[in-house]
Amino acid sequence: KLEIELAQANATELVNNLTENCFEKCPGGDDACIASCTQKYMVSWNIISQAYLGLVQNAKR
Amino acid sequence: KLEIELAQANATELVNNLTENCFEKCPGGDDACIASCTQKYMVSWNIISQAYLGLVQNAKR
Amino acid sequence: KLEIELAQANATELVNNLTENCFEKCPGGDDACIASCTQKYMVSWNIISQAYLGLVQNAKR
Amino acid sequence: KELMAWLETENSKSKFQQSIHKFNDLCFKRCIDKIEGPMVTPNEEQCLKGCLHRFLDTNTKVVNNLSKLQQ
Amino acid sequence: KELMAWLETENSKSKFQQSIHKFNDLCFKRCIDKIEGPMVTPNEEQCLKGCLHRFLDTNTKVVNNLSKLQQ
Amino acid sequence: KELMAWLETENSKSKFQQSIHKFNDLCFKRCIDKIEGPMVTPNEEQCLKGCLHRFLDTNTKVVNNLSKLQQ
Repeated sequence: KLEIELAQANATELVNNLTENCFEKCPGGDDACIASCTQKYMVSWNIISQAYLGLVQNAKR
Repeated sequence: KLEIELAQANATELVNNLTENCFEKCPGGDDACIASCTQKYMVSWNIISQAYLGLVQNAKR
Repeated sequence: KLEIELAQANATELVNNLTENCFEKCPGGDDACIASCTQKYMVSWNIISQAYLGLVQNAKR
Repeated sequence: KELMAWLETENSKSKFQQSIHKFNDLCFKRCIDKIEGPMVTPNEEQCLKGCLHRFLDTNTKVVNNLSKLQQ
Repeated sequence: KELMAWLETENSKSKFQQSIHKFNDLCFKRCIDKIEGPMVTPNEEQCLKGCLHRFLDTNTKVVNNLSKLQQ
Repeated sequence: KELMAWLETENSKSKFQQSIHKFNDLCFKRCIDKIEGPMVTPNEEQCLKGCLHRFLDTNTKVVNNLSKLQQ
């Protein structure tokens, strides 16, 4: 149950951050922009996530 | 007692947001500006609150 | 143990705020700038802290 | 049991108010440029409502896009 | 009993420090423009104190205005 | 005992994800200027990685400076 709560908190934070950033980057509010913004945000998430994981593992060695 | 705590948390958040916004909007810090800012913020609160309530109720139908 | 936790929370918040502010103020990221920024932030902390303490004590009289 | 129901109501009231705090803070910053008097002008009111709608609309679209990406 | 008193002291110390964190973050951002050396200049010091005073003053006025509006 | 180990793993996973949320929010704001399509350009990718490195580097330097100041 805790696992679900943690995953939920994580998803809520992701949706909040995505909404705020795409609200800023797509002032027109059109579908295409928000779709691109969502995808770019998730790609950026993967880039940052991989890079950070690499750095943390490097530091442990 | 919980009810009081919730109301208190709510009031604290309102005062914090009001202070930060009126600090920004009234760089001179004069009484008249801060009084107008407080009133505008509360009117804005009512507008947003009514509009959001309307949308939530619409979505439930 | 609670004392340690409180001190830790305090130190974490200080390091977070310092990092964010010096990240902004030192876009080049060079050592000298970050060292100066850290020192200025701590001096500023003391100025604000003393001034606030003075005001709180004045208000109590 | 009644306590639980009351707690749930309070909790959802509290969440509702938290959302209003957030929306009002965001939209007040964007729509109220200068404090020239205590009245909210019709333009400002329209801007506030538009800001809320666009924010909620962005939120819905983002959630839909995310669930498409997950498939 | 002593524990409760200690907890209360710790709690108010912690709240005081939380406030300092917030004020310093706000006023450092506004008053320290460039990092040209490790010293806080007299102008910057005056700006920091002014920023704190104006913030606390705004806070007091806002609370007073709110209680007038509620009547 | 196993529960405690699981809780610790979950907790550190959660902290790791919290950090990613924070770094991504910060660096997306700085590096992604316009949304012209769904692709992250090579320039943007480089900017994102640079932003993360500089932030973590600033964090390390700040901690070192603080411990020097404390002596």
